[in-house]
Order: sequence, then C-alpha cells, then structure tokens
Amino acid sequence: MGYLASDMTARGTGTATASIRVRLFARYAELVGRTEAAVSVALPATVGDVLRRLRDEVPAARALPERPLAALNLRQVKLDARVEDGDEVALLPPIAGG
Amino acid sequence: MGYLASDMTARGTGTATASIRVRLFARYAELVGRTEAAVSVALPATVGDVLRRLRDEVPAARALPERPLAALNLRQVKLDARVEDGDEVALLPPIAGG
Amino acid sequence: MPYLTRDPLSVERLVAEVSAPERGGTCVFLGTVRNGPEEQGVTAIEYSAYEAMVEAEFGRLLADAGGRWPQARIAVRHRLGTIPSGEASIAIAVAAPHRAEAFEACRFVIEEVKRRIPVWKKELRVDGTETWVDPSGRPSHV
Amino acid sequence: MPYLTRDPLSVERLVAEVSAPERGGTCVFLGTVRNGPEEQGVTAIEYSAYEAMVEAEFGRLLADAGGRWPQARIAVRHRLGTIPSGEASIAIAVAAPHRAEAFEACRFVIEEVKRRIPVWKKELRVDGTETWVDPSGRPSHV
Repeated sequence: MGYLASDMTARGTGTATASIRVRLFARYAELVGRTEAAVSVALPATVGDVLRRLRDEVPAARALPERPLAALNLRQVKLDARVEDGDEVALLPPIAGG
Repeated sequence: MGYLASDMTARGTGTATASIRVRLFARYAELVGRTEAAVSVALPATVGDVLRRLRDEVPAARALPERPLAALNLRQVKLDARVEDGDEVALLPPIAGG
Repeated sequence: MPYLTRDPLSVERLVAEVSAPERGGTCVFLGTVRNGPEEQGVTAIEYSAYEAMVEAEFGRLLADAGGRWPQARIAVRHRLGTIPSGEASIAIAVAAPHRAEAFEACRFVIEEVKRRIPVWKKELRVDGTETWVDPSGRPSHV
Repeated sequence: MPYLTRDPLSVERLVAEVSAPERGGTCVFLGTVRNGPEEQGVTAIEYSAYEAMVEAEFGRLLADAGGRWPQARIAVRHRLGTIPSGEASIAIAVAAPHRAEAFEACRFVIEEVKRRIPVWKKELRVDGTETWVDPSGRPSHV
C-alpha cells in the first residue's frame, strides 16, 4: 500500500532526494553483514521505499524478511510511513527483551 | 448451633471435663485485660462453650464480640468445633496482617 | 520461626532463597507501613501476632500455593514489633519458570495473608494517639 | 541512558527509587536468564539493543503506565551485554498507595517491554552454539 503511489510520484518529480541512515540490529545485522547503511531516496518516499532501495544497493539485504518490523526516528512505524531527509530508519528483528 | 445440644449432654453426663487454654490477642487482650486464661468445660463441649465459660469466669470477657473469630490448636474454626482436654482456643480480632 | 522476624526485611536475601536458573521470572511484593493522605500522621505501626499460629498457617498457605503453582518457589517473611512508616512489614518472593505464575502466586500469597494470617496492627500517631486497625473499616495500609 | 545498564541489577536500589511512606504496596519483577529443561545448556545470553530507541520507548511506556496508574511510581532497568544464566536481565519496581495498582502496573510494564522495547538476545550454550531468540518460536526465557 502506498508504495506504488509514492514510486510514481518519485518518478514524476524526481528532484528532491532524502539521505536516510538505515540501522540494522542483532540477527539482521548478521544477515546483512553490517550495522548501518546510508541510502538516498527520491521524495516523497516511505520506509518501504527505503527498504527497497537498501535491497538494491546492498544485495545481502535481500535476505531480510519481506516486511520487517521498522522504526523511524526511534518510534515503531508501518512501512508506509513517510520519510524526510536526515531521518533514521531501523529494521528490527522480532523483539525479545526482558 | 450445637450449643444447646452440647450443654444438655454436658448436664446429662457431667463427668469428663477438659482444661482449655484460652488465648487473647491485640485488642481483645486489651479489652479483657489479660492475654490468657485457663477454663474448664464439661465434655463434650465446643469452642462456643469455652467462650461462654470464659465470659462467666472473667467478667471483662463480656466485652468481646458475641461471635469472635476463633482458632483451635492453631487453626481457624467455627464456634461449633469440638474441644478436647489440653486444647488451645484463641480468640482473634479481625485479621490485619501484611 | 522461619516466617516471622523482628528485624528489617531484606529483599535481596528473600530473592536469593527462591531464584534458580530454571526459574526465569521472579515477582516480589513488599507491604510497607503507610503514612499518606488517608492516614493521619502515622509514625509507626506496632505489629503483634499469634506467633505459633502464624508459623503453622504460613506453612499451610504455602502448601496451598505449591499445589496451585507446583513449579513456583515461594519465600515470605513477616516482620513484627514497631515498624516505622516507610519500612516493609511483609516481603514475599516468588520465582517460577514463567512470569505469569510468579505474578499470580505472589498476588495469591498476599491476599491470603490478609485473610488468614493472625497478625494485628496498632497505628501510632505523631499526636500520641494509638488505634487498632480494623480492616473491615478504613484500611490503614496497602 | 537511565534505563539501560551493563552492570548487575540491584533490586534494593530500584525499590528505593520508588518507595515512599504514602505508597504502601511495592511490586517488583525480575526477569532472569533461564537455563531450565526447556533450554539446552544455556550458559549466558548476550543482550543487545537499539539503545537510543530503548531509552525513548521506555520513556513513552512509563508515561503510558503513569496515565493509567497516576499514583504509582515506576523504576525499570534493563541490563545489556553477556548475562550469565541465573542473573537478572530486567528489573521493574512499582510502588503505589495500594497493592492492586502496584501488581497491575508492574505486570503491564513487563508485558509492554516484551512487545515494544527493542532488545534482542542470543543464547550462548555450553556446547559453543549460539542462537538468536525469536519469541514467536520457543521462548527462551520467562
């Protein structure tokens, strides 16, 4: 949901881009072989767009689940949440605290 | 309940008697002005009989509630529980532990 | 007299009595002498008990809890004597393999204590007055 | 970083943070690294976290709890790093005027921690194997 729309918008305008810091934790960091990545997306864009861009740029990220738990600026969000330049997106393995 | 029946039995046989140690705690000890008393009752007898005998022998015990919480040999019982020679009956103010 | 003491209660010691690597959840309850807006200047509570019956009844209570939560380990200590407000009068520690059992057994124990453990308290107030607490009236605490 | 630590947890210190004479009931929960029959020789668990989010999320979680139980005071500490089995990874202390609130708020906090605080654990076994714990599968603990 929202992916296609934002893609089309991005293709339509294609000017403003956002630099997003992507963070990976625990098993996801092991799977991808890194704990963070910098990704640029054309705005408007969603967390889902960031995730797809990550998979494009970091092939090991294709091992991540299709729809991982995600956080945007320290808050859990759905994948259709909008990102802005300078945001931090985190991909969270199943939470196992306590 | 049971009071009258046990009284009649006691009057009917009137031979075996039981020495009962009665213990009083907290507000009841203050009301009666003592923490224990020795009471003799004709058998068979109940905790209720012991209580009535206490009121006869220790006038201050008439200030106790009509049907206080009671324990027999360290267990809560109803007033119709049967006593035996050597038993300990305790009269317990409303429990306020914790 | 394993369940009664006149000394301040130690949570750490009680927790140590029940914890073990196979028990992943521990729940502790502390009841402390209260002096809040509902009280009127309670400086301390004097706790007394039918001590022999407290010991016997705690044994039965913990056996009942053990029947319901067989994998739980439970330790409890009730303090007697004059306890200043803010200090604990009872401490209960329950460790169990999973947290639900630990919470439930701990709650069960404190509820049963208030129902069946023969302990009484007299509030001592800053103005010198003293009152026996009757839980059927205004509860003084917890 | 008030909610995270790499040091062993102190229950006494946490209880001291929340207790006060007007709060007569205190409930503590300790989650400890488990090595029981369900585990297979777990010697320790390595805890990691999205630390900045843990701090932010604990702040939100305690604000939620404060909205539900306004008279409760809550302290929580989560330990990170390698924690040997039998030692506590989380400690929660809740003091409230009455015990029902203390129990309910404490239970609420641990349930919410497991739902929303971004912490992960890797079990380290005696045979040298390591496994990320996925709570959607076999729970390793509590």
